[in-house]
Amino acid sequence: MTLTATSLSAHYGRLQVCHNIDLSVSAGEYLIVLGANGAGKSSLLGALAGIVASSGGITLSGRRLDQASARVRAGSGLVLVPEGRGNLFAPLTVEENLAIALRHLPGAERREILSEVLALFPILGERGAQPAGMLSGGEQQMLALAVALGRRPKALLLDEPSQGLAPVVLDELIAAINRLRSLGMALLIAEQNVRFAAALGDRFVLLRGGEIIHEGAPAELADRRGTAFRLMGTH
Amino acid sequence: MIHFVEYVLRGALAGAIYALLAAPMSLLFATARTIDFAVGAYALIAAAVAATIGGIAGAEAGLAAAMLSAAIMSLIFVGLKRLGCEDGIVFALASFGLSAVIESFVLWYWGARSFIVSYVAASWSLGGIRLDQQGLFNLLIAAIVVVILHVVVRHSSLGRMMRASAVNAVGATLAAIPVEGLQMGVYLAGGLLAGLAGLLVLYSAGIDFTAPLGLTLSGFGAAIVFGVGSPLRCLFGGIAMGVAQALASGYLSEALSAMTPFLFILLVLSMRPADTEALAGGRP
Amino acid sequence: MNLRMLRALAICVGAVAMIAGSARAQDAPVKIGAVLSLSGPAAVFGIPERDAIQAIVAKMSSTTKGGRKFEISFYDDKSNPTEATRAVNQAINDKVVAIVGPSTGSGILAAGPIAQRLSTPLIGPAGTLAITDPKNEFYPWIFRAAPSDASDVRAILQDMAKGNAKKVGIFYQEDAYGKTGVDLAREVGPSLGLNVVETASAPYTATDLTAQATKLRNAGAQAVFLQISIAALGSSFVKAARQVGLSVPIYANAGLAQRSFAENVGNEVEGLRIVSIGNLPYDPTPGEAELAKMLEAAGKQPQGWGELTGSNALMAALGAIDRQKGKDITGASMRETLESLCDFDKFARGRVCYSAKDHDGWHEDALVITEVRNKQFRSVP
Amino acid sequence: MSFVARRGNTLVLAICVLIALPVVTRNAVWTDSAALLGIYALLALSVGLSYGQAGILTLSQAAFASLGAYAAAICTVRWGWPPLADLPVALLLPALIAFPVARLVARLSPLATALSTLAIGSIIAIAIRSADDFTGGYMGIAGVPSIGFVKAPASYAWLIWAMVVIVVFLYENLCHSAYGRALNVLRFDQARAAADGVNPPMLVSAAFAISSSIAGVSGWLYAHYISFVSPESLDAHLSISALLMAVVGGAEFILGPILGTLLLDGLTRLLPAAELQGVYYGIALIVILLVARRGIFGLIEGGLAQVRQLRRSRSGEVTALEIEASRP
Repeated sequence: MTLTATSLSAHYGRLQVCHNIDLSVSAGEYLIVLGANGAGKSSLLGALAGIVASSGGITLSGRRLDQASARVRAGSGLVLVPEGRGNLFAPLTVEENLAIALRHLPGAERREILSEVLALFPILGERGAQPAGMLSGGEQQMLALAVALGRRPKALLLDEPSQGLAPVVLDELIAAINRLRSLGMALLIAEQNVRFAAALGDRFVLLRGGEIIHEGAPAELADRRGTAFRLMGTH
Repeated sequence: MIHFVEYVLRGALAGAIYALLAAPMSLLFATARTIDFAVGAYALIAAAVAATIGGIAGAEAGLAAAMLSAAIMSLIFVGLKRLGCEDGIVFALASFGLSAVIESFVLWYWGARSFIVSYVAASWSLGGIRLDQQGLFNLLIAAIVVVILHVVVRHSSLGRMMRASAVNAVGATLAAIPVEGLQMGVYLAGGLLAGLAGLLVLYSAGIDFTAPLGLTLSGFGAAIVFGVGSPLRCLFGGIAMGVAQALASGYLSEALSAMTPFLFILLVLSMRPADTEALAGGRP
Repeated sequence: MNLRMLRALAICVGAVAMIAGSARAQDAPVKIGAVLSLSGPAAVFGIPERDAIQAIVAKMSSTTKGGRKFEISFYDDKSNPTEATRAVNQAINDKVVAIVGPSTGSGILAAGPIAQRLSTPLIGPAGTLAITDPKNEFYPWIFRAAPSDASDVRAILQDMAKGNAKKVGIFYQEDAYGKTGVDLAREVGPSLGLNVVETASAPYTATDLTAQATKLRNAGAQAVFLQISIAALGSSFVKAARQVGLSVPIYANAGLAQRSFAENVGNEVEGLRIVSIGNLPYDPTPGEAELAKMLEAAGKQPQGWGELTGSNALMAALGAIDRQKGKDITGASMRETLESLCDFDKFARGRVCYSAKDHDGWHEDALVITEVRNKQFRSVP
Repeated sequence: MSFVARRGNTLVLAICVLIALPVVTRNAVWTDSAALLGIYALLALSVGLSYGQAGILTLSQAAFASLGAYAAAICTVRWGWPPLADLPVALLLPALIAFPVARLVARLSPLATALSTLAIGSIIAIAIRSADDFTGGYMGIAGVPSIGFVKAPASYAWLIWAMVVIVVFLYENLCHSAYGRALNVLRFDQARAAADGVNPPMLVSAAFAISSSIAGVSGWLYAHYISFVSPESLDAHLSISALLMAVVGGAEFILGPILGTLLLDGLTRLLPAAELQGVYYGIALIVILLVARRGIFGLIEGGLAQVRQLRRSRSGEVTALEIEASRP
């Protein structure tokens, strides 16, 4: 297993928002965390990435990370793309955003990853000198992914990548994320868009009130009267 | 005409100090979206220590004292951040507090005396206008500092990280940028630059315990007037304010000349389009 | 209920104190307040004033020459008129019979009505003309403890008139002190054959005065008069004058007669003339030397004339106390005594007599013209 | 009932004043402090309205106050107007200057706004001290008469605090009016406010003008109470203090600035004065900011919210909004 969480809880001050979550994602696997607004998805991802206080165990490729700071986790390959493309720096250009993501690498490797990333998201090559904030929502999401890939993640955490995107752009994004399968990393996607989740995931877990209440396969999501929908309660 | 040119030149030289005080403000704003209102106090403590010890050792000790003061501010900054403060205005107000502490400490330790160093600089004649080497030296230092800062902020990896930390601290942490360390470093660098400005003021004029607020506000004006984001604009802002002031003291009545820097600021700000930069604090 | 009990207690204590007080009126120390600028820009004067008062009180062991015990308490007016009123209020509430201070003219003008309402005289070590303007409703309650700005300006311009200069340029700092001086010089100058051709000013924190010096040079000034109390500004102007080639004699009003100016500015101030209230640090009269010794005994280095004006105010108050031997002293009795006080013990030079018509007391004979030589102010005979 | 609920701040303040002032006015020094504190509280309230509600980070309030003070002094001393006749001038003059200035700065960032209000404040101060014959120049104007029937310091303390209560009452009404609600929307979402048909620059400018009038009143009271005004009386340092008072108490809360005034001024009273005063004051300020970043009222509100939340989280119902609110 690449990424495992055991009995993980997330806290804001004295307030606990995720309770004793166990999950694991293996290399190359796409796991969707489904849940309504406020179910605790972002908190769970934040706890894994180290930007939300947590208790419980986290390991990445066998290495324990639960005591490590957010920076160390990012450096070890546990990379989060926060909600609203929160890993981008809007006033900085596309090139500068990528340069920050790749800055720790030696020159040759940097060029290699850059060409790899640009091959995956060709649009970014055309937008190089534009400030990231000026890109369209879809392009920004591509850039956010590209920036995250620059760290050569072993496990990638995507928080609501579909947020604010038009359906047509969504299809492009699904295609782009599916292209990442060749990189063989563990992918954890928090979503409330069921269509998006059904199209991407190998497996899903359902979160409500900060607890996992259901696990299943994407096929289950095709049935609008199925357990998953009933449990989510909103759609 | 020759008089006009002379006023412009003298004003430009005087503006160098403002630029040097504005540079740390701009740098801090580029990194942490806040302003350090204690820069005038760093300048004062540097000058006080330098004047007391004297010589090169004094200058070094002065810079160290300024950096030590700035280090205290950086600790206050980190303390506020750790306690969950994100409002740039609160950091700025806390720096007012530190400025009061330093000013008062200087008054207590050294008394109400002025800090003056006797130092005779050679002067050069430029088309009949005599200019002190000290003044030209001030301008040179300001220009060098500002150009270095500009290159660092705009074109280096460090500068990219600094700007990234300012606009999106969470994103910067996720990108493994040492945000807090970087911001503390910028506070320290600000202390160094303000200390340098204090030494130049000491050698070219003299300074006393009442100076901090005035120096801070001059630097603040120079930093903001042409847009706070870039150190290069500080140099232009400082020089423009110096020139406006010199011309006003040369040609206008005392009342009008005292108003000039402020009228100039209002004029420039009123001509500026609405701010597009995401600025400190925002509305509370 | 608690409050009522407290009040009853307070009344009892007060009554006992009053009885004890009247029985031993002669033994209880007379209280004097000192409201001085211990912070803010006027601390340049306020701190030496306090130092001198402390040194004298220590030397006299809180007993007047006439053997009366006294007690002095200090309040900070923060160089601000509002704070001056609060401090004066507090001092009078603490039962002082006279107040030394406030340090600044505007502080005295703001506190004047309180002094009048609560019948406690202010002895102000400030030169501001308006404080002893008979038109003030509170005029009877204000006494000056230093020569007025008019005396200072007249003295230094008279010295200037001895030279060859006819066209005078003035540089002043942008505050009450600076502006008063320039107005007085414009008024007094012509009668001495001096014509003010140009004036220039700067705020306290100006870091470069070359533009101002250039302006005076361009106007063809043959002598320059400085009305400044911030030594750093003086140093800055002198350097600027040298730089722009304004090489004319420079005269300065008393504000600049500070040790840190003489000792730290280089050769360019050699020969600069400053009017000063006494010459405590360098050429003291025997009285001034005595004060200087007291200051040194208290671990303070004499800075200039602030110590003298502070001592003037204190000594006037002590003089008035000694004139009321065996009597109960109140604010009103202090005022009455001060109004006829003449030739009391003091350290400064000059003859001092207050009267109902003259609340200024100190005049031009308290002043001395000095010249900067070898980093010292030497008195000009 | 709703009247009471919507005037809560006014009631609380009025009750506090009615309880405190009779005790305070027994002592001459406390009476004097109470009067001055009321004047400063008005100044801090004006900052609360302009910064806390309209978002204008202002460094010019003392200058507006000195306009009010000089209006009082010139009308009564120079022109011999009867007392109270000068009040409208003290109210209108600052507003007439503040309104166009706000039109100019409302679209700028908070820092640029701070700088431009600082500039305006300085220009007003220089204009006042330069108009020798009219304003008395640096010497100022002494002998400003009392406001007719109000003479003793205790009556002033009552008058001044009555004024504070009135201002708080009007401020509270403003907050509950359509105008106040629009201002509130504007604070969080400019675009939405514009979409609602609000004219943001107009709205903000009006708020700034009102706040400058409040400052003008405080200056008017100052001149009549102290009987003397000079350029040093209400200087730029006071503008900064007023901002600090508002922020320390909680600028966005109606009573915040008043609490901040009592706290900061109380501190300067209690701390030993002299050269080291600034050291104590500065440290106290930093500590207060560290403990209460949104002011004392913000601290209290945050504490209450946390208690409520904790109670609910135990019973298991936590809304997304609350999680959002509790994020650092």
